[in-house]
Amino acid sequence: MLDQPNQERETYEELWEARRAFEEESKLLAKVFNDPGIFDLEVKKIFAKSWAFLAHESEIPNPGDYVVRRIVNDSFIVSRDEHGEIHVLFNMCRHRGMQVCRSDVGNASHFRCPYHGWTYKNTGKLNGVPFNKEIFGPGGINKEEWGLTPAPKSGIYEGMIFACMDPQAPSLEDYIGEAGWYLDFLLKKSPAGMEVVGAPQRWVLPADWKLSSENFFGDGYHTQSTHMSTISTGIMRVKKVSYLKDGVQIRAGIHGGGFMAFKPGTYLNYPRSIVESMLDNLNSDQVGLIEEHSILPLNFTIFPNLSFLNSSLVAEQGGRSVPFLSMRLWQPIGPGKMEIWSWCLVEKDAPEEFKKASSKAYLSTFGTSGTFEQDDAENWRNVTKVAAGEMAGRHYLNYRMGLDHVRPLPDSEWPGPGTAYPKMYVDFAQRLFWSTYFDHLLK
Amino acid sequence: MLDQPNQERETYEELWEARRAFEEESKLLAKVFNDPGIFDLEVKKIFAKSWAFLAHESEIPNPGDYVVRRIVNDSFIVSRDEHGEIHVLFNMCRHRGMQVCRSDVGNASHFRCPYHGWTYKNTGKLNGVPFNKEIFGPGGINKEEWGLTPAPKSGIYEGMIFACMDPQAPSLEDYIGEAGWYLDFLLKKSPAGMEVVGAPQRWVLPADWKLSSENFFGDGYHTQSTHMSTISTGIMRVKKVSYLKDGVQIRAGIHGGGFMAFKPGTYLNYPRSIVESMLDNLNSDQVGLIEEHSILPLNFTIFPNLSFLNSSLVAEQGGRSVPFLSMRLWQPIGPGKMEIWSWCLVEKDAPEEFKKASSKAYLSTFGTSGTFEQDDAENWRNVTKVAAGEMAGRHYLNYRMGLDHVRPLPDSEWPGPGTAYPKMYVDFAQRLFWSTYFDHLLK
Amino acid sequence: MLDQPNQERETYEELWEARRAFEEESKLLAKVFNDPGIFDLEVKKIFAKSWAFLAHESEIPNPGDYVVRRIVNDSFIVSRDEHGEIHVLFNMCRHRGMQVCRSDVGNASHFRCPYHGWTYKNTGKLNGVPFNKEIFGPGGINKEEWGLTPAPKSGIYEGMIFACMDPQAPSLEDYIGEAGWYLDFLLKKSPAGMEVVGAPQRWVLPADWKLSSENFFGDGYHTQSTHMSTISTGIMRVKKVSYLKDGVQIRAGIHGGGFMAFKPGTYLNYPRSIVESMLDNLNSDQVGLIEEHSILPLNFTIFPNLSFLNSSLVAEQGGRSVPFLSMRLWQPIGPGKMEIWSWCLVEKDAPEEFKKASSKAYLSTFGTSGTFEQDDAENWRNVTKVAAGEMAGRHYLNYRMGLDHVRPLPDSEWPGPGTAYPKMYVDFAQRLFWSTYFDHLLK
Amino acid sequence: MLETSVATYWEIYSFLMREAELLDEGHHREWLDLFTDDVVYRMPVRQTREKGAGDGFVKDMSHFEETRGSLELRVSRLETEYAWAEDPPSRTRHFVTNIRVAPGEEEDEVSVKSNLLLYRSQGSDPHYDLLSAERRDVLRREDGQWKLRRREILLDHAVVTTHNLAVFL
Amino acid sequence: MLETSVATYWEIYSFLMREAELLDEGHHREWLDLFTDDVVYRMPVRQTREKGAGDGFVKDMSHFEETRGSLELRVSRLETEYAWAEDPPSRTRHFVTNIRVAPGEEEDEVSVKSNLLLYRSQGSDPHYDLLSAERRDVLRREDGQWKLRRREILLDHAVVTTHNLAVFL
Amino acid sequence: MLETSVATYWEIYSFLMREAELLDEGHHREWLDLFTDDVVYRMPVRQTREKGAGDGFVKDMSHFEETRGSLELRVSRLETEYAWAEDPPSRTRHFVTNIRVAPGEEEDEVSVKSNLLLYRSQGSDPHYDLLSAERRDVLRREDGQWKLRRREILLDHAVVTTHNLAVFL
Ligand code: FES
Ligand code: FES
Ligand code: FES
Ligand SMILES: [Fe+3]
Ligand SMILES: [Fe+3]
Ligand SMILES: [Fe+3]
Repeated sequence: MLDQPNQERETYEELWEARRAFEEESKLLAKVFNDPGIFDLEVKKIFAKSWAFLAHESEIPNPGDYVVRRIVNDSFIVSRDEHGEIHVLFNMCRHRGMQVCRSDVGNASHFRCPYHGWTYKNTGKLNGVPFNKEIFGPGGINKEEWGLTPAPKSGIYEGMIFACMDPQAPSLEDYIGEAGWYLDFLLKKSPAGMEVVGAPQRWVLPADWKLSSENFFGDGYHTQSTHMSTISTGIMRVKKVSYLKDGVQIRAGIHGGGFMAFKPGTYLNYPRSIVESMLDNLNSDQVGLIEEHSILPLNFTIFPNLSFLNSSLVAEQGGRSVPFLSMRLWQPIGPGKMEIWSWCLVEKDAPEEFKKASSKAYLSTFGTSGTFEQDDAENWRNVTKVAAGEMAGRHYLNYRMGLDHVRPLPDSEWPGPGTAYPKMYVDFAQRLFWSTYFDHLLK
Repeated sequence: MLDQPNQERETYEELWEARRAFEEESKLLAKVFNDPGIFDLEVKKIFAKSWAFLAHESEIPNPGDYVVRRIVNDSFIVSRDEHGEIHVLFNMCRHRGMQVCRSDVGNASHFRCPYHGWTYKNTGKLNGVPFNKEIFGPGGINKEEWGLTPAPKSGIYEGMIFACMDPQAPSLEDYIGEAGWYLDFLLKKSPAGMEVVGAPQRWVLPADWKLSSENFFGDGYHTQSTHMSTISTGIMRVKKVSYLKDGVQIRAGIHGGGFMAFKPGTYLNYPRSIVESMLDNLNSDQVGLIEEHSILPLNFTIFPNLSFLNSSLVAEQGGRSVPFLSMRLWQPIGPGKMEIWSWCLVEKDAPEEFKKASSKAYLSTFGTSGTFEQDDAENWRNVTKVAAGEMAGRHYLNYRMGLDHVRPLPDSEWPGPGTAYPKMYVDFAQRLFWSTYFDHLLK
Repeated sequence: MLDQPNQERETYEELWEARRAFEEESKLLAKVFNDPGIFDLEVKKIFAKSWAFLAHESEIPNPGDYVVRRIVNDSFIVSRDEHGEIHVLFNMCRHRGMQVCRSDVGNASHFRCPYHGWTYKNTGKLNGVPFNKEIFGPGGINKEEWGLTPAPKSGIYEGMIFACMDPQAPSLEDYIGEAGWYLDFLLKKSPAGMEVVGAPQRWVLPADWKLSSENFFGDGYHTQSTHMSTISTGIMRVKKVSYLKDGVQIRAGIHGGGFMAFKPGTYLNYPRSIVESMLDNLNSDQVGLIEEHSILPLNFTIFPNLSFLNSSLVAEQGGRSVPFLSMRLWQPIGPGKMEIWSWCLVEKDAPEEFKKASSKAYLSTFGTSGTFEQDDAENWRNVTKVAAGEMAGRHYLNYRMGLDHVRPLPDSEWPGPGTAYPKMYVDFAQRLFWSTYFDHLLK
Repeated sequence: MLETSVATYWEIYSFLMREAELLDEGHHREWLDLFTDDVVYRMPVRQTREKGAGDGFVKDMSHFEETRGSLELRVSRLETEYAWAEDPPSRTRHFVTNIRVAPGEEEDEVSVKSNLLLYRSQGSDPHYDLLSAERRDVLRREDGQWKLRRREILLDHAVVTTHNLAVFL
Repeated sequence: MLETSVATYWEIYSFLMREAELLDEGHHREWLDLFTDDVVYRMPVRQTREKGAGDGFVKDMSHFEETRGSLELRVSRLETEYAWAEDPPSRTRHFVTNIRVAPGEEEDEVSVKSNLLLYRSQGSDPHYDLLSAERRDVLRREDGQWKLRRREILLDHAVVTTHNLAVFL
Repeated sequence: MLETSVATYWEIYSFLMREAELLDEGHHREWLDLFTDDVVYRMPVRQTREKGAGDGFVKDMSHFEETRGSLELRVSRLETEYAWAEDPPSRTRHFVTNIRVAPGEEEDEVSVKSNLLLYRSQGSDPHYDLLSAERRDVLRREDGQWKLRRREILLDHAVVTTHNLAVFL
């Protein structure tokens, strides 16, 4: 009976072999996109270990403001206390486990648990316990000990609030690492910083989170086919379908992204005030890329599942391109299933009409109803569907683009950290994603 | 590869540690409320081993009457034969496994299986086999051998029909044990016994069965917060929100419950006839509690998931409190999901108008649309939801109420069996529930 | 901790014991009809190893025609190339795994993958790779190597296109083996061969695939009860409810079926032209059975889940019986759940009005709305439901019909291959199904 | 339906549309104003029974068995700040179709049947509940206004498929 | 819709409401009385096809392809005590909306489109099925009575998502 | 509803029925013709909030925030052969119920509320999506024709439960 089945052992051995095949032969086992056993491992080995984005500071601007966010299945309250300090609190009562806060957003100095009425300050401190002395004895309960549990780790990077469930994890700064230099382009076009427009769009997509993450790591190649309709209808104003071919692909630590060229002087049609503050606010190396090479980051992804998109697109028949920045979280909710959270961000000090136009450009092209997002999602949900069977356990995908003939830019030609490749139609960033993925899963 | 994952081993080890933490530190691992692996164990180690309530005799008063009931996923026919004897039969045809009876309730002397037409008496005896000799040979099939399978064990306690899937289980009487003395208050207010009003209400709740069971074991504390709305609107007629604080909590064998005080002489507003038969029918110790201490059992739970509630509440704006008895089964149907079955019982010989008023008081406050039940359910489904993630695997809940300063009543002060505590805002009964739970799971 | 649970080991041991009980005591453990662990094994040990029916040649008559079909969760394109040759291609792009073809049926010389625009010939050959040289270097990708993956094995039997995911599997001819002699009756009534009428009906049934397979292996016995309504209303024109009792049951290799008698000279009311071609086209042994014994195959099943039904039934109040042939695939889609695909086939050269009448007779009695199918499905979904619990793990079903008193026909009395039994109310064919089933599962 | 005039139908239609709107917008107090003082509002428990044994509705037990007084008490509770089960509130949508109007037993009454599909979602997970029922109403004209005199909600379920009936149908 | 008068619409509406009620109450025999003798009642099989290739309805295979005679035979079967699949019966609710009435091809006919959402539950587990379809009917006036002359049920599914079509749409 | 005449109601009903039909049949271009040039078409994002904090609709972010120009651009895209997400197309069914018509703010306008249940299936797996919403429309009469001047789609979901909004509500 030695040959008796053991699904977990099989999954594990398959993953070891899949990693070898990827590292040695640059081919990826399709099964990773839809397998319950692998999903369970991802939750434990990746999402319980990595820094996860929760909210942007501008979503809770005032004392008492809070939002409730998730890491996979874990609910956290992200609150701003009366002193303006931000707290990330596991949203489960310490008494009998009731979900303390059941709304997505609001303003409260205290949270009252409905079950037995315990109240907590928005700092998490246990504040009130009905009949405390009568139930716990003369001394009452030790309120210091029984406050809401803070996230094992939390931190803020450029207004972005993150948490991590692994107490041993590196600091947020170290985690972002070299990616920071590139995020600057997205988040520091103005010294005033960014703000979220309204609230995130949220929707459910029956697709694996890794498909969207790797796409936003570096899949410039898909635009000439997946997004053909946006080119032919002038939503994306470009001369040729291969407009992204000659971008730059980036590997920075365990994160990755890409640069796209813009028509010199146009700066994606950003308003003059933003262009000025951008050139002013970024360092000389960064400005060098903009001014001398007319390129700006188009896409960037912080491992595992937080992506950025900074593009300039047309929302109105015959209108002009308007730039926007979208931040999206590919929140897994089950094998082959995710809940997408997509935010639109604008510079706090941008002109009001620009903010409106920018968010309109965003929602027309990305997000729930976006003309780009629709076709991306169509790919991702169908890859996921066809990866569910037996054949996917033997089917290997091709990750060799650029491998044999594209070389990284020498440091002399690239001022930024990490590694830059003078093409966008390559797999270097995606390969980084998968190497990192296997490292985590099989650690 | 020794570190390869083994979910079942992990679950098992987590449970051993959870038990230790509970017994030694009085804290409960939140994860037990929503975990597929733990749920599978519960089905095998608890529900396949314990006595399960199926139906009340009064639901099948006449020869031929039957109801179809379940223990988790197992369907049983509970029938009364022509001699008035009750049978509990696994509802699967012995031939090819068809569900013999597909309705919830009815009257039949025989059950005919649609697939091949075998017929069984309502005693389970195989009665007819079409073409018997032609298919099984001259002798035909041995009908004695091939009747419907009776539940491994079944029994009746005070009109309540139970079954158990473990042939080694103790007798029903031994299983109820000391709890019987307390059930008397609920079921023997009249020598005529109880009857079910109409039929049970049934609904699906995405919550773990243990939350409701432990709540009905002894959570008097939640009433001052969860049910505040019923106090403020006079559905519960009390002077102070802490009306339950000074009740009595009971541990009886592996079962538990609590007593609540009533205004001397009111007897929860039971009709005179019932009050008289109650004082008459119960023994002197029991009457002593009623007459000298003006207390009656409010809640009681037979492990694992059969609960009772005997309260007196207001249904009509400005109306008066009317007492009722509800019996409820917290039927698990999956991890973090249950189907609630809730019955209303009245004394067979109670005045008709009281029966009406009592069932109205019941359905206004408990059951599908009940003003109490709604808020209980809100707690339970949200605990369950927030217990689904990683954090719940490290999150411990507090079960220390009364632990340090409340002592059991000395036998001299308490006539009943088991242990009584002079408070309701304590965790002694709930602790009994959890100790029993871990004993079963890790046996 | 040696007694720690291991579900997979338990499942495996249960199956060994179940096999023993079946082989030695002719009783079947009911649990096999609804258990997630067993289902996973079936997918791996049966559906990934056996020949699976995909489509009929007549569904893709012209060059470029294709249909998309599944084996459990694996999607395959079945295409006819410009030379009329048929290809079975795994429907997943070799690049990044997109489902290449997302429609059920159509005509195309090429398939274009939307994600990055790779195109494949309908032979599977990789045809176009946008920017091939720029992404893969001067040589471009090796197109021979990166075409769509053909099914490990595929083949055509009498117009029926099969595939198998096990490269080591025997040839399709060997797999069909002795069953071929019986399929002739169904598929060769005319030298012109068969054609599908329109397209298959498809619907979802919460029932286990094995119930319908074993039923179509040989359950003649159920007709006198399950289908009583069709007898009493004259949909099935027979003198007595036991019309199938004295049929013939067949075991042929790992496949099985049964013969039913027809009124001499009526030939199920087939049109004269078909009767003639049938007598002409079949061999003398086959014709002998028809002419001398007036029997024709009613039901036949190719292991594991492809069944045939050739009956003659009434569609119109007061109308006459019209013969039809249905082919059905019991496609598993999860534990206790299947998607039924049901085709109606007619002789290519049959009179047009007969084709109409035949398909009308079919859809009135079988398929989605069929008066027979409805009651079959009712049995199967309820067996499945009641098999989900604990009791089914101890509940054994009876497979002893005919075992003690019915002997196979001597070769002298039966011209066909395999073994024939002079009764239909017996379990010999079903027993073959289950022996084969356990052989696969525990191999 | 032809037993009554289009005009009457139109009035009843308007009444039911307004009623559904009040419920979906959470105006329970105003909703009560649509009832007569002697309103009977009930939803009997249903069981699965053999075809021969009728529709399975139970005479003696209901999910709702309401008078004006008990409905008012329910609404009062919902108006407190402690009605946790409905805070955050359910998002309901009453899809009212197949309205059939016939003369009532009383001179000033009409009897109205309608089909109700109730969509309910609460909180932010993608799950939603659907309840399907036929409603049998009696409306009475009281000083020029139609009022709900009686409502019987006949669920198409044996097991209620939502976590509670804190919402009205 | 404006091609016909409100009066005609009202008659058709009443007809469809009564028809749905008969089905939901299991009065199949009376339901048959609503048909002409030459009624055509069909539900074609549907496949998923590329946009350019049309709506995917199959010419030669249907889920229903009924005449009066075959409908009567189906109803007769349902009336026996052996129609296991519908005993205990399904609980159905026909939600008929978006009724659109236009003149028919024949003088005495109207052509009617409607949307149908069919809710179905059976037995006592919480599961239910929903079928969505457009129905294209032709009604003919026969001695003062509207009768169903033709019905085409155009499902919005490629795979039928209920365990059988023992119920009518 | 009684604030407007049956006649007006009938016109609006006809308008909404035709609109739904155009959408369900994929005639997006004709659908655009039903709009005024200054149409405002929006679907605000919704969040779960405490009862006291209102209905949770977000002022500054929407799922749709359309003008005629942006709707035309969306339709143009759907008309290309590269609109992969809708090829094979979704099978949608717009169930429009609870239509309530009231006078508009402008002389030549009416304000219309309706309930919408959108059924959507795509491809051949049995899965389907349901979206539930109230629509608040303003229709304006332009040279004898009603046109859609404004539409606000108020979803009953916080999280959109379909894979994209490539379809219109
Ligand atoms: S669970 Fe929060 S107060 Fe008890
Ligand atoms: S399964 Fe019951 S008679 Fe055969
Ligand atoms: S996935 Fe098919 S072309 Fe890239
Ligand atoms: Fe994209
Ligand atoms: Fe309570
Ligand atoms: Fe059959």
